[in-house]
Amino acid sequence: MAPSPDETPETFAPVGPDEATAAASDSTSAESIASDAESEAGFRVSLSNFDGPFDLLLNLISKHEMDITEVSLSAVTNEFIAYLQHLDDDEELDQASEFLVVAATLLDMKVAGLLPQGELVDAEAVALLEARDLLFARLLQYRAFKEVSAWFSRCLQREDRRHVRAVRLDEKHRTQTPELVWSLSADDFAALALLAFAPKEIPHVGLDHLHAPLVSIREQAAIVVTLLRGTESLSFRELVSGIREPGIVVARFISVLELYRHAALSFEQLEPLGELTLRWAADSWSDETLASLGADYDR
Amino acid sequence: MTDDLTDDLALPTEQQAEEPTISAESPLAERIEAILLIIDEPIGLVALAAAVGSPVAAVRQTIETLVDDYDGRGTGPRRGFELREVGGGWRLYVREDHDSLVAEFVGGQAPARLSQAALETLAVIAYKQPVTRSQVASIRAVNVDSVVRTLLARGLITELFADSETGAINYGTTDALLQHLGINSLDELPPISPLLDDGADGFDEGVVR
Amino acid sequence: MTDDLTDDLALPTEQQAEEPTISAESPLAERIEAILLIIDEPIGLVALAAAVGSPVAAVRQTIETLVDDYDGRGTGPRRGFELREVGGGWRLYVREDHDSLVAEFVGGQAPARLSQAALETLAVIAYKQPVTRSQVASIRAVNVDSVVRTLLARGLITELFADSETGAINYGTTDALLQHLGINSLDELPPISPLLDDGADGFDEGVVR
Repeated sequence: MAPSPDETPETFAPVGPDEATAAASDSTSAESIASDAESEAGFRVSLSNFDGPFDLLLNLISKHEMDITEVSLSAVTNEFIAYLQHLDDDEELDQASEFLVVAATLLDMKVAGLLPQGELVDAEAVALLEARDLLFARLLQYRAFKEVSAWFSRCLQREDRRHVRAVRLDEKHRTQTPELVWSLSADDFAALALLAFAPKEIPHVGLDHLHAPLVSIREQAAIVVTLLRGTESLSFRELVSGIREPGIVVARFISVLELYRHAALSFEQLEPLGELTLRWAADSWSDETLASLGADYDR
Repeated sequence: MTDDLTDDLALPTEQQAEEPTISAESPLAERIEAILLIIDEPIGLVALAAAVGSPVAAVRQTIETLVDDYDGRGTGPRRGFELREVGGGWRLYVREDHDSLVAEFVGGQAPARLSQAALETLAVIAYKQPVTRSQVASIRAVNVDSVVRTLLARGLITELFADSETGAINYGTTDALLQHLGINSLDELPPISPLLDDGADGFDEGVVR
Repeated sequence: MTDDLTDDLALPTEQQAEEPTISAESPLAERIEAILLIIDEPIGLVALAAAVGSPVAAVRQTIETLVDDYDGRGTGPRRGFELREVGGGWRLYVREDHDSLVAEFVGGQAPARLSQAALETLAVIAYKQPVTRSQVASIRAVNVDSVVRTLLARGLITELFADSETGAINYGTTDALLQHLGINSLDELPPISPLLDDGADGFDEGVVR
């Protein structure tokens, strides 16, 4: 799993361990890091110190003394993204998805904040509002639990010091206690021992060894070309009928987009989410074009 | 029980007269003390009443008398122990003033503190129970499997039931947690309800303009 | 502590003749009661004096006062428990008058089932014996004191010997456990050996992948 240095360019950029992406993101978040260094030189924390993305976000927000409900999230987005660069070992990558979800939402908000606001309410804006509300709500909820956990800690510590009477029964009364209900066989007992000796960190089965089979966009494009040339028009639904693997459907869709880029086909969609109708439109088509098609997606 | 007969008769009459002689001298107090001395978990009023064979109301009043008595508000001196209601029942504790003395005597290492992650997870489960592991994980936005295992091993939470559809296990807190917190019921948790009811939806009006 | 002042003065006056200075910090009687409340075995005067940090003579006298006190010969009511000297040490016992009450209470409890925590601790002791409490605690990553007490009381484990260096008590399982499991000797316990050699480390390879 550990990427060798020459493989790194394909690593997912925001969490990539390689210098290239680190340098790239550095430039975008340079100001925030620089201002960190000036204003609070001590604030250098490894990401593993944060217990999840909300913890990190909350920390960044409170560092700027902003109210969650009022917060200008674009101000903390850069820092949040910058911290994601510390997500650089396999184990952390496993837990990175929630960080990425939050980062994506933050980026959306930042972009929306930068763009001029029109009166127009489109679906995207509504979705963005919803995403923001959801993030606020979850963050507030998280903060509430985090705050109340301090009460738990105080009570537990206080009570830890207390001593309760817990003394064995006198011999004469012990014999009167009801017979013990025992239902374990020796094998059950051994299974229990296994559990008892197990490390308290639950071993979990990694999914690293599961790789989706690779799908070639070029191959799929060849199929699309063949199908379309043989007929006048075809809906996308027909184009993928009978295909069960999502990966192939996606690849076939991407190949349609690529062919459109090359003006090899045209498409028509009368209403949002409506039927997508494809037509072969190439004046001159050479199969050699296929060879370079989808090169952007090559690994 | 036959030799207690006189006590059994003597007691109710005293109570009928409302208070005056309910004094800790009452044999009911002695019987309650006998039970309190041998229990190894808190005993509720009803169970205690059944054990000593007296009405719950009388037991409640006698318990109150004993609490005062041990605290030095009765006829005798203050005691080195006290009677506390914790985790749904009554139990004898070393008086707080003497905890350090006792700690020194029994030695032993302080129990390991819960991590911040465990505390937060515990809080979520306490307020949201019954709750599944994945629900907790989504509130905390991190995987909570190993933390839940720690809390289970410590007996602070327990598996309540499996969801009939998904089979996901629902967790809740235990009476042992109440004891460890030194409270008598979940009602004594600090209120944070406004934030919990519905997560996302309720916030629209309140938070976003 | 200020409101203890009267107690402080009240109790030691009897002792003042012999030991004028003992009652300086907190009432000796309270400190003794605190220790008495938590001990399992009778405690000798010398050990008790060391525990509460007072001269043996003063402790002896205070013990006598407490005996009288609990028996109703002091200022307060008679107690449901008494302080008795047994085998050279002092310990709180349920007053004999209430033995039948206690017997009924104990016998009337629901048939006991061991908790998961108790079963796991028992399993650790069974496979690791002889083993000390702190060793068990470190394997279980929790404090096991009360669970060990339960297992002892249930006769499932027993104290084998004290470590010659540390004095820590080593525990092992009893024949009663073998009977419950339906086996004749510990050799018949199903082997789980790979785990025992190196604890956590060996586990990863064995179980994961």
